[in-house]
Amino acid sequence: LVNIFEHKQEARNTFYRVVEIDDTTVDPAVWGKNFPLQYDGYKRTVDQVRTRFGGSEAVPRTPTSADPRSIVAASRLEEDPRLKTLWNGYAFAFDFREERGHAYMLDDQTFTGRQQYKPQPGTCLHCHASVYVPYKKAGNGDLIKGFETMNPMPFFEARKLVEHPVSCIDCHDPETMQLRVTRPGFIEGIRALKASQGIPDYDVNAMATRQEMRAFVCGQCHVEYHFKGKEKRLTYPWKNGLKVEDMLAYYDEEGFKDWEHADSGAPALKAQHPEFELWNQGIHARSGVTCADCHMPYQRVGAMKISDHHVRSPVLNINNACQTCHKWPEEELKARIETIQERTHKLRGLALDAVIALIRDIQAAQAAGASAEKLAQARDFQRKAQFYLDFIEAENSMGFHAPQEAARILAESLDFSRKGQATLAGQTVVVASPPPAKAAPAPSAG
Amino acid sequence: LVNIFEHKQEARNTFYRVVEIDDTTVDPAVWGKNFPLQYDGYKRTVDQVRTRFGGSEAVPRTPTSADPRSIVAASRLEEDPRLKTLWNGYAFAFDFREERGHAYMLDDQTFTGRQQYKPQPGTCLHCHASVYVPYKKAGNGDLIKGFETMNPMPFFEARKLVEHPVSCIDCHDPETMQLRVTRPGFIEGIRALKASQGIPDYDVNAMATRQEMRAFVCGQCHVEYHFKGKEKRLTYPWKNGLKVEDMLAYYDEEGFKDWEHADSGAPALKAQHPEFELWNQGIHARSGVTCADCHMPYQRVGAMKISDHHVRSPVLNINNACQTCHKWPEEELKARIETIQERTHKLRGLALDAVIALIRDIQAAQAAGASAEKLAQARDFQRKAQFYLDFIEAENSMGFHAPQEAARILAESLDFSRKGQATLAGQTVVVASPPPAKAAPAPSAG
Amino acid sequence: MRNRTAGFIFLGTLLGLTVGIGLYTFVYARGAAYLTNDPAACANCHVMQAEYDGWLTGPHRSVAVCNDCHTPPGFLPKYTTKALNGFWHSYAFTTGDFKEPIRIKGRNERVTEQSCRKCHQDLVLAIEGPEGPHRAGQETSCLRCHSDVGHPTR
Ligand code: HEC
Ligand code: HEC
Ligand code: HEC
Ligand code: HEC
Ligand code: HEC
Ligand code: HEC
Ligand code: HEC
Ligand code: HEC
Ligand code: HEC
Ligand code: HEC
Ligand code: HEC
Ligand code: HEC
Ligand code: HEC
Ligand code: HEC
Ligand SMILES: [Ca+2]
Ligand SMILES: [Ca+2]
Repeated sequence: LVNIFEHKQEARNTFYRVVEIDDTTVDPAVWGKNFPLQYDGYKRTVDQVRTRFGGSEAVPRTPTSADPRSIVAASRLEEDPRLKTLWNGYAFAFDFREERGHAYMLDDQTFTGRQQYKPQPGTCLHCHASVYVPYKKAGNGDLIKGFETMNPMPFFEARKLVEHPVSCIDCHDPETMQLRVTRPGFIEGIRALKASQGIPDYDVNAMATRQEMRAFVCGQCHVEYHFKGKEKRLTYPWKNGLKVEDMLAYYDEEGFKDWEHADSGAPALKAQHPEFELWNQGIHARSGVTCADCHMPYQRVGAMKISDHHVRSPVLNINNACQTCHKWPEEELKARIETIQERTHKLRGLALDAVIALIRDIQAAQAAGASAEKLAQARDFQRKAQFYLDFIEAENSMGFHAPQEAARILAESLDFSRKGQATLAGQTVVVASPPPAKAAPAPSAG
Repeated sequence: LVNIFEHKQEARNTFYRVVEIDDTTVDPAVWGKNFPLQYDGYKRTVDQVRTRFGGSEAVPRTPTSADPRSIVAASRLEEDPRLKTLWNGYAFAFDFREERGHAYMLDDQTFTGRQQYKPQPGTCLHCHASVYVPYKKAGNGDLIKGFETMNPMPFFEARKLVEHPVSCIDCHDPETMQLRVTRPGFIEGIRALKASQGIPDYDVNAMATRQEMRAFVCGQCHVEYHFKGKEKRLTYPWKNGLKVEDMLAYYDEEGFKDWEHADSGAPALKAQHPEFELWNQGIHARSGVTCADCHMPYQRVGAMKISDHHVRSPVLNINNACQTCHKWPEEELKARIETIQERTHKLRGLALDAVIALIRDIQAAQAAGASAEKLAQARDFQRKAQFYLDFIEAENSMGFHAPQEAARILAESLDFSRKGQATLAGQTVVVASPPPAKAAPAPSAG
Repeated sequence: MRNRTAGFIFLGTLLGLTVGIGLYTFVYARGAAYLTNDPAACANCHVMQAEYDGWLTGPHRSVAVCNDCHTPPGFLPKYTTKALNGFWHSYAFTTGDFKEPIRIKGRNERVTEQSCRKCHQDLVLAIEGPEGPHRAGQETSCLRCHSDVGHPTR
């Protein structure tokens, strides 16, 4: 009886507002006074636990004055040194690590080796800090203006304007606690995407369903992007659609390259964390299953059920993340995930080998004085093969978010590498119209 | 009103036996007296309806004395002439058609152009006729003996011993109507497979579950096979497992080839209809969903639920085939199937182009007098690339039975073709240990 | 005029037939089962057997009968729903004119969604918010994740 009574109290208390929060309250600890259960989960994103292909392990290091972190995530470059060749000439070949929980986002960005490699712009902060209030301040109340002001600033100058990693205010309306999108990059990106689908003037916060919002708040950051023009405007390449070929077409139209490959001279592209885009091609997205369903599943706490704000790998939480919808044993679900991931991982290795083979062949062809035209063709194949490969390599679910699509993309990457090599060798690239079959000599059983 | 009354009656009548059937009753019309509903469905396998990638269309032709059929299914060779190059020198390059309903199996085998191309053995009948009773007769009551007797016979001689396409007795025990496996090829194949998994002396009819039987009865025929040795013993290459690489390993160990490729001289393999094997790698198989669930779904006839014996493409029957498990609208389910199939189809095209490019390059290298060693290497890559491609090309669901696995296999096929071409050109095939990254010249944004 | 009369006669006959068929079933097939709370009564119609079997294996077996989830609270709404469903299902059953597999839809789906909240309001208060959804049509669908609580099938 006492129990029941307590439960009812708890239920009421959930929405008992201890402190006032408004559209300028950045500090999650303040929000946490009103919503202690969610705040508890949120704080636990400091945990580091490794899964077969995800999570993260805590790697100790000796702090230096340039990088005071005593614990980092494992280096992906040491794990697979082929990546250094893949990205040669670009900051990523210098430092690139497994990503870890949200709690680390601001520090990991500030202290990554990539910062020392080359000065970065303020744009970076869009996805690594609670920028909503700082943007508004910098724009005198206008979010987009503030975004435009902070983008071209040098990183370390802009860095002074922010204090917290992603915080409650970045995903929630402080009045109603409803989900909302606060990131200009997403607001503009999804508007361009919808326009291409015949929906003009899409306003995400007014027009998205609650269900869509459960993916859009994550799509604010877990997406492919580039910095457009001198203004370094953060832009999501979605004008033609969300598939890998749509984005490549966008970059081709823009004549954009991330860098020139140090070995081959190819105008290369680097994809980054296209989770939102890949998920969109999968069966879960088609079935209305969102990021929050798996990465922030409902969790029972006493008499309440809340969203688990300990955002993490679902492999560490299969029970809540998967079993409500899939009544298979945990072991079986884990095996399903890993079967998908292992297939993807195998193809990733093959596609990586192939791009590197192409890079080496372009190098050799350069040295041997191949024609500029031939080299240009081969470099374009490298650009394509590399972007496709990186699209899955940089995506963090190792194919799980859309298994067949991931394999499809890697297969096409392999095909581009093949075509690049064949072009250099003057071999058959495509058989446009197949020659008539010869009369066959020795018949045999069929 | 009559209807309800009938409903109550029907429920009682289900197993009312009008005639006696025993282990020698081949004619399905006789079984049909006891089970008219199943027989009605069975007879409807004469229907020809096309789907995007399956079913079949009725193509009229002028009957000849060699081939009296007035209607056939569409030629796959005319649809995609690249296949003629792929199979050059083999019977399949001569005649290969879309498959159609069970009613046609005996005629289509008897009159296929492949029969004129080269005399075929009696083994063929294993999967195209009701051979259970004929085998027993030929073996004096011993099924396996009869199988061994009929295999090496010339086809047209053995043909005289059979009368019907697959019939009730091939899948059912006449006493209990329980499912049973009657095909020596499957009995021996699954025994070899189980042995490799540490289960000795597997007896399928005694040890399989009912659920497994709902796939095994189809796996009697919808599988990859070869004729082993002079005895032309039908053998399923499952000794190492059911994955494409396991089967290739088997053929390599056996030193088996289907034929020598007419253009390139490669020791080529031709995969045929590995539906059972591919399905085994998919999520449906993992979830215990069998062939019969989708191709013979339960169907309400009055008050009864029976298995729809009109075996056909589930795309023509989404309602019963899919919606029992998936609560999505029919159009959505159709779109899901086609999304999977279109991805597969695209990769199939790329992989086909690639193998043909390799074949052309081997031809050219032969003409240019390349070394025997180089040619042997390239031909082995062709053998691999071609078997992998054909594994999906010959499988009849266009990837649906295991979407990611199908894409994985096609990706590996592309990789083999690439390696074959690169080998011929003396290019980089694999980068065993990646060279240390050079110090990079021009840093750029990251 | 004649046409109209014929039309009325036709409609009248149709209505008569419809009601007649409905009533026939109600009596013969013990459609009155609809008026009780006994789950076994629903299964009296064999097309409800699968749901009944599922319910027997489900977590609600001991706490909720069919009507707890498939009829709205309150005497009048409850019996209006029952009358509507009872009549049309009897009609559908007799004529055989319904699509299988049977799917919950429209009004009945909303009724069921409401029934979850009826019993579990306390538990889901946090995810729903104390005042419910903030915009019309923005409520959480329980069935999206829990569609099989009534009738686990797989
Ligand atoms: C159906 C479940 C599901 C959905 C929906 C889903 N994910 Fe995932 N996600 C997973 C699984 C499973 C993994 C693999 C985790 C691992 O390997 O440990 C993963 C991995 C990730 C990772 C890497 C996690 C790590 O531990 O390193 C990120 C980041 C991620 N997902 C973000 C997203 C985003 C953003 C969305 C929506 C756009 C999304 N996910 C949708 C299940 C899901
Ligand atoms: C403001 C940007 C931002 C938003 C919004 C955001 N993320 Fe992240 N997320 C990041 C960054 C940055 C990291 C990497 C942090 C690091 O490695 O230091 C990350 C890491 C992760 C990881 C990896 C954890 C691990 O253990 O490897 C997961 C999973 C994840 N996010 C899921 C989500 C989901 C689900 C949502 C929406 C509910 C979301 N994120 C919203 C920026 C964001
Ligand atoms: C569009 C959003 C977005 C922008 C802009 C962005 N990041 Fe990130 N960043 C993420 C997400 C999401 C992750 C976690 C997923 C991952 O690591 O792939 C992440 C992870 C990281 C990590 C940890 C993993 C690693 O790569 O070592 C570092 C460091 C990092 N970002 C640095 C930067 C820098 C520097 C910039 C600016 C040049 C930047 N980020 C711009 C979204 C963004
Ligand atoms: C990366 C995005 C993100 C951040 C950051 C975030 N939340 Fe949430 N939160 C969500 C999502 C997604 C939901 C589910 C909302 C829904 O379905 O309507 C949610 C739901 C909630 C709810 C409603 C009840 C529930 O648990 O479902 C509360 C209260 C809440 N969050 C509080 C907080 C607090 C406090 C913080 C900061 C400590 C915070 N959130 C940070 C994404 C976020
Ligand atoms: C809210 C419901 C929901 C959640 C949560 C969910 N799934 Fe699913 N899952 C689905 C649906 C719906 C499908 C599509 C098949 C269908 O229609 O039944 C699906 C399909 C799948 C498939 C086959 C498709 C593919 O991509 O290979 C796998 C594997 C899978 N889920 C695993 C998982 C795992 C692992 C998790 C947890 C990390 C998870 N699911 C979480 C609903 C869900
Ligand atoms: C989950 C459902 C499902 C299962 C289980 C399944 N199939 Fe299929 N099958 C399909 C679909 C869908 C297609 C594509 C039909 C089309 O393209 O018209 C297909 C295609 C086929 C085709 C070609 C049909 C045609 O119309 O040309 C054959 C033959 C086939 N399957 C046999 C099998 C066998 C044998 C098994 C078991 C080993 C099996 N299937 C298991 C759904 C299934
Ligand atoms: C005795 C051998 C045999 C058995 C057993 C068998 N099949 Fe077939 N099946 C065939 C042959 C041969 C064909 C092609 C007939 C033709 O094209 O003339 C075929 C064709 C099909 C087709 C293609 C129909 C179309 O319209 O294209 C489907 C689907 C199919 N079978 C499914 C099954 C399923 C499901 C089972 C088990 C319940 C099964 N088969 C059992 C030999 C068999
Ligand atoms: C292991 C079982 C099996 C054996 C042995 C077998 N078939 Fe088939 N056959 C099938 C199945 C299953 C199909 C339907 C699927 C397909 O066409 O891919 C089929 C389809 C066919 C078709 C129609 C489609 C086409 O290829 O044009 C012909 C003709 C045919 N077989 C001829 C033969 C001949 C000739 C032999 C002997 C050399 C033979 N079959 C041996 C199982 C078998
Ligand atoms: C290619 C295989 C195959 C052939 C040929 C076949 N059946 Fe079946 N039959 C099945 C399968 C599979 C089931 C489902 C059995 C189960 O689940 O136990 C079935 C079930 C049945 C049942 C049990 C009731 C039902 O419908 O589920 C009857 C009766 C039956 N078949 C009669 C026949 C008759 C009569 C014929 C010949 C006209 C025939 N079958 C030919 C595969 C076949
Ligand atoms: C007897 C149950 C059953 C039947 C019948 C069935 N499915 Fe499924 N299907 C499943 C299960 C179980 C999964 C795996 C996901 C899960 O665990 O919920 C699945 C997964 C899927 C997926 C995602 C996995 C993938 O391979 O991409 C698709 C798409 C799908 N089914 C389509 C279909 C279609 C189309 C049909 C009819 C031709 C069908 N299913 C028939 C039970 C079934
Ligand atoms: C705990 C709640 C609950 C109980 C008790 C319950 N049901 Fe349901 N029922 C549901 C839900 C939820 C659905 C919708 C399933 C879905 O969307 O997949 C449903 C759907 C149905 C359907 C439509 C079939 C379908 O899958 O959409 C029928 C028929 C049905 N129920 C009959 C019954 C009968 C008869 C009983 C009593 C034996 C019963 N229900 C008890 C919750 C319940
Ligand atoms: C007279 C036979 C019969 C009886 C008794 C019966 N049902 Fe049904 N029920 C049906 C038929 C037929 C349908 C399919 C109607 C359709 O789809 O148009 C159905 C459909 C349903 C649906 C899905 C309806 C929809 O359209 O959303 C539910 C829920 C349901 N029944 C619940 C029940 C419950 C609860 C009981 C007992 C109180 C019950 N049924 C008793 C015959 C019956
Ligand atoms: C008549 C009241 C009642 C209705 C209506 C009802 N429930 Fe329940 N439900 C309960 C009770 C009581 C329990 C606890 C049963 C137990 O623990 O055995 C329960 C248990 C549950 C559980 C946990 C079951 C498990 O697997 O352990 C879930 C999930 C649930 N309900 C969801 C729903 C949903 C969704 C609906 C609407 C479709 C619904 N309930 C309708 C009373 C109800
Ligand atoms: C996005 C998926 C999702 C949605 C939507 C959802 N739930 Fe749940 N629900 C869950 C998960 C996951 C759990 C398990 C939590 C746990 O055990 O920690 C759960 C648990 C429950 C339980 C408690 C089960 C127990 O163990 O006691 C009930 C009752 C319940 N949900 C009812 C509802 C109702 C009512 C709704 C609609 C208002 C709803 N759910 C909407 C995912 C969902
Ligand atoms: Ca990680
Ligand atoms: Ca066909």
